[in-house]
Amino acid sequence: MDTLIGQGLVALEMIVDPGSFQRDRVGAKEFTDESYGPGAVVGTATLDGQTVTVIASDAEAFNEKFPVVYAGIIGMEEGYKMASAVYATLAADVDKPAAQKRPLVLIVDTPGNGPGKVEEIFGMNKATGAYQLALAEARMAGHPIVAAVVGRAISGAFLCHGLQADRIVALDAKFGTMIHVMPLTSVSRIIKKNIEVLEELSKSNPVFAAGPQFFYQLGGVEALVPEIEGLRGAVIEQVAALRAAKAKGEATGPVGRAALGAARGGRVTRPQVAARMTAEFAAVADKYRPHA
Amino acid sequence: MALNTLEFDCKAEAASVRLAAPVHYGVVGSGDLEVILEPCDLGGGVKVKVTTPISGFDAVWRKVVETFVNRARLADVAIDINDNNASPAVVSMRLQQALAETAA
Amino acid sequence: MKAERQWNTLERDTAQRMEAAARFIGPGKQVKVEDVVPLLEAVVRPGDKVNVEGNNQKQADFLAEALCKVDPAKIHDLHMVQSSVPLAAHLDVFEKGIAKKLDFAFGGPQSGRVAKFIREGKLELGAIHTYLELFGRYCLDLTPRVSLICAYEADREGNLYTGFNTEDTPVIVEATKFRKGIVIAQVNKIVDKLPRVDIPADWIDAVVQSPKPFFIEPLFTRDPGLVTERHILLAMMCLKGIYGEYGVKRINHGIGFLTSAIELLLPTYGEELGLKGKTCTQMVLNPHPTMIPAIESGWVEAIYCFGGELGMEDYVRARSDVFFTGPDGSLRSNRALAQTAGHYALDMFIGSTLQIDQYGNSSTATANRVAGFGGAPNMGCDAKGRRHSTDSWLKCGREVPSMNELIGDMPRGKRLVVQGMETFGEGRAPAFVDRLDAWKLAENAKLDLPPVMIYGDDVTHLVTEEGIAYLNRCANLDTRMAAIRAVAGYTEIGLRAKPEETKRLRDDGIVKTPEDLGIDPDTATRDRLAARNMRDLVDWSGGLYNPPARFRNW
Amino acid sequence: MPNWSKLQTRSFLESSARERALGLVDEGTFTELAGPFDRMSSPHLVALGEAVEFDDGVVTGVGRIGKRPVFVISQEGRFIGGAVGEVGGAKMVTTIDLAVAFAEELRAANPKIAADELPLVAISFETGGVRLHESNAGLLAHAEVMDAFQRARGKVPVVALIGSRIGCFGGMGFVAAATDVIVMSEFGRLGLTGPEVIEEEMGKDEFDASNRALVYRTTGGRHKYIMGDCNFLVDDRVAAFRAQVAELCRLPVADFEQFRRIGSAALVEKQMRLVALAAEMQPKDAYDVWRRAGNNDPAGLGDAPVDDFRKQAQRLSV
Repeated sequence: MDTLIGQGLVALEMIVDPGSFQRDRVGAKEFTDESYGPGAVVGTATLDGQTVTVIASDAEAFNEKFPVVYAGIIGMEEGYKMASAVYATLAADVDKPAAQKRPLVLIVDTPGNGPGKVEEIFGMNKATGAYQLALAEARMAGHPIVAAVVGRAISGAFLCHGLQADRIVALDAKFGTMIHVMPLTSVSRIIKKNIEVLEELSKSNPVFAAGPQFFYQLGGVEALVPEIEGLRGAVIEQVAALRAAKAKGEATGPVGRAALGAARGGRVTRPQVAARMTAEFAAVADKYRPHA
Repeated sequence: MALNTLEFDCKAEAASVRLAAPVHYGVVGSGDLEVILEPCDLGGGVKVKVTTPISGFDAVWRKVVETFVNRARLADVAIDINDNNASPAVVSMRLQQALAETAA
Repeated sequence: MKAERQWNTLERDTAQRMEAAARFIGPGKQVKVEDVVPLLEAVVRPGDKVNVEGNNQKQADFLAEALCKVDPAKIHDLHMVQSSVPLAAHLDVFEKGIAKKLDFAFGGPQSGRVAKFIREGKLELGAIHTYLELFGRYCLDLTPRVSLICAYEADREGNLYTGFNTEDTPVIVEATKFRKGIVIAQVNKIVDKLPRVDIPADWIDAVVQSPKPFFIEPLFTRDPGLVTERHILLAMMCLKGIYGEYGVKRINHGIGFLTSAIELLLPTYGEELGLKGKTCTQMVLNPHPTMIPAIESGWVEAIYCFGGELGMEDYVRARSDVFFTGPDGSLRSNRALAQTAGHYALDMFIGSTLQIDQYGNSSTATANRVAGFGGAPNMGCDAKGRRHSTDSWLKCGREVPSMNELIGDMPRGKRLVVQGMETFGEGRAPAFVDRLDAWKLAENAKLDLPPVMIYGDDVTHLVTEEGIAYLNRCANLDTRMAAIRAVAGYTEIGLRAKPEETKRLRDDGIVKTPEDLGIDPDTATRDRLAARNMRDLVDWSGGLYNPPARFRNW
Repeated sequence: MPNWSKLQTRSFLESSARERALGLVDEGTFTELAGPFDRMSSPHLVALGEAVEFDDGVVTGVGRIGKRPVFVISQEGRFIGGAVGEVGGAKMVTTIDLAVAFAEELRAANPKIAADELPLVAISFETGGVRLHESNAGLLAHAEVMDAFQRARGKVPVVALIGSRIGCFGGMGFVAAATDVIVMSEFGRLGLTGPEVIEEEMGKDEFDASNRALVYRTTGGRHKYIMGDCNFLVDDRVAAFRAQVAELCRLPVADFEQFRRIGSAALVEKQMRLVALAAEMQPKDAYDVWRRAGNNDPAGLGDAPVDDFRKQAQRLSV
């Protein structure tokens, strides 16, 4: 097997305990309408014995109602369906202590969001926004969330399905794994810079080049998985590590990755900006207190 | 491909106007620029720094800024410009507007 | 006994052609869409002079495309005589070998292809004209044998309504029909009754209802949102240093953001200067949307239009004291008359240019585009045949020191011809150059003359952000060149200005900087504009102005 | 410093990011954080030889409206279309973090502190989303802002202001959707995909990007108001946006939940009903939806002065 692109469901089965995946059921919620957001696959499985919610994209599905949604694209229905699955997960464990909240596993292989007229008229931006907020809420409630990038993690689609996870692992680039906003050729065209120059520059500066290795340097993914067979292990390992990290109150998710970006030398300006602003505000904070 | 930085010093003929406080003006839109004017002890002179993606206009930059400094009779000022291909007419105008901000 | 000469060969030839075409022409002169190409093949003959109506606004686009579809084996070597060539079809006829020669006035979007075709020998250029010049030649040596025109509506007899966009139609039809030519019209709609008759049916030979309404370009709409502070500074200088200084009443505004800025400043800065009633009272102008605030504020008594402007129909109809409207209430815009007024009855023309040389000659031509002239040169010149006087015309003439060298002590006025632009244009291209690109174009496109829009001796005032050069006050070419340098800013020409020389010119009132004019550039802000966006224009018009979709940002 | 009173009368559309920030809060109260004198511009643009801005195109700071500390983020569309990179993104995130930390600190010091003495965040959006010159860093910054919003939930209200030239698109379209309240002018636009990309995807016959009237009635302030995607439609003046924020400043943070479109299971249920309507209607044009909402003359309503529009417009409910 040389790639998992377009095979999100295969990847899903590889990662969770064999035969454990129950599609369309999360906690008490059942997703009964098969035609609703067919590209969004949600359900419950076990991972190394513990119950997990799984969210993935089905590249084979085509949304009859919204023709710009196919090949794993996250459209309006898909975004809200994924968000619902997260809320159903929250509801399922609402009474459990943080340490016992079930993990969410996001299998990431999505080429984008629905770029259509109806989507704009009805506000596609809300659907993906809703999913991100739901994931952030679940993460903060204690659910460990691990995203496994197995294929395409493109721009806005990665933002909603991936980047709100506690931890992200990505399959090595040799399997065709794609993480980017835009391929470098398109970047080159739009910002009017020579492609060779950009390729050369990307060796020393990971901020605009396409590929999981560059996101790794920026702290955008926690770990690269060298072989397909290692995916399951990597996800199990991250879940375990997360339980410990969360218990200790360590930063995970986007905040954790920002720190990682600085530590790996990929995003070093970010902490400087934050430190400067924090110091500047501290100097004037009294002016903004009551009765000042 | 790196950004060009152009630095030079100049001195107004009847340098006498000093700034009370630093000022920032402008937006680096296409064909536009931003400028910071800051008081700075330079023995009555003016220090200029221009950061721009465009090269080959050094003489014009110098002429435009010198004309401004002379007209305004500026002394002891550091001028720091971020440019994005502003025409000399726009440069003159923004410098003048920045100075007017200090008076406002 | 001398041989009997036939004195009506044209008439007989026309009759023959029409006989061949008869089977395509039904009652009311109507032709079916699918019969238009065979109709053209029946009435057009190789070598004919053919006019396809179109200018920078409305276009007989359906007929232009039909002409491209005739069989070049049957119809070839046509000599196109037409105002403009903005549509691809206008040049396709040359590509296909249907047409050979072109006489025109305005290139528009196809001007690059015109230059290319000339170079490649696909197109033989007669001349580039002004509108009025070409209309004149329609009545002498370039009379069309067949004209393909456009109108809004026809009735069941073939009468035409050209209405709001009358434009070139009357002059084309008159020149063609009264020399026994053939006139074919495309109309948007065939109706029982026209709002008014603009062209009588017996001047028309065939009418076709085109599948789509004719194309029309809102060329004179400027979004106030795009007026910059630099435009405003220049506009303030113009209003104070020229409009006010000379009290100019009868004006044409060339299209551009400078003139839009002037229009939008009339109700604000113009009012502050006390110029209302003293300037801009009569204008030859398309219905510029940016004129709405000034019209609403009571500045303008009359406007005669070259053509219409999309979206201004209802507004113009509701302001019949200002615009020339028919008994039906809609505008009639006869370009030939507007150009005549523009040539003879104006006191001032103001416009912008891409390039101006050290002598003051200006051109919008670039090295590889035959852009043409349109109407600007007829307005941007002193009409030598003018014999009536106005105060501003006399004042401008009085200030010309060299007038007596030609006509002794005889008093004579001069039209104000104002060129206003920033010293650097788009992409930092200098507006002042040693040699106009027009020279390169003349070479590249094998033209007899570099296409000069306005000659230096006609320009009376030059306005840049550096100041106004009152070129009419210069005694000789040396002084003119010095005055031009003085306002050329940081261009290479401007850098040659000598400070002491510039000071002398300022002392003599030949050059005035914003400071000399009492204008603080820092006050040239967008707050001064009477309307700052398209929405404001709609509001000023009380909802009568209906901007085209591409200008609506709400 | 621009004259504050004069700023109030200015068009919001035409105001720069800094003018919007200054004009939004009370006169003389704005302190800029990481302002131009700090010269924190993007190192990535320098590497590419692109023009830089001292503030990286985002103005951040803190001011007051009445007693309430208002943390402001204001994006500058004239600088690379307001696109977000590493520095600008960090400025956004840190501003929200500072507001949340300040709220916690004030509450800890005085548990009975009045609602209108606690911080609020106002974001003036003008952006197409990720800055391609540093796209990876820009994308990651988007995720951080989203995360910061969730951390601010129930602690500090976040208000979006959209009425600038570029509108608010791309990843920042998600971000704006996730705020508590959205205030727009008729000139504002909010969405995900820009018009050119839709045209590319669907063809010019379906969506002509040069038709601005179409573009605006698909993503513009009036349309978003009818759809319920923006809560308040205000006049295009700095003072009008300020007045709306000042009004909101009187509310305790809990009251902001009522304005939200997304952010809970119940809200997602509601949005799903809206999507069902989209599927059922398959509208060719936004005006079809206006009609469905009970507006019989959408074209007339779209063209009416904004005051009349506010009075007459029927908003869609599902």
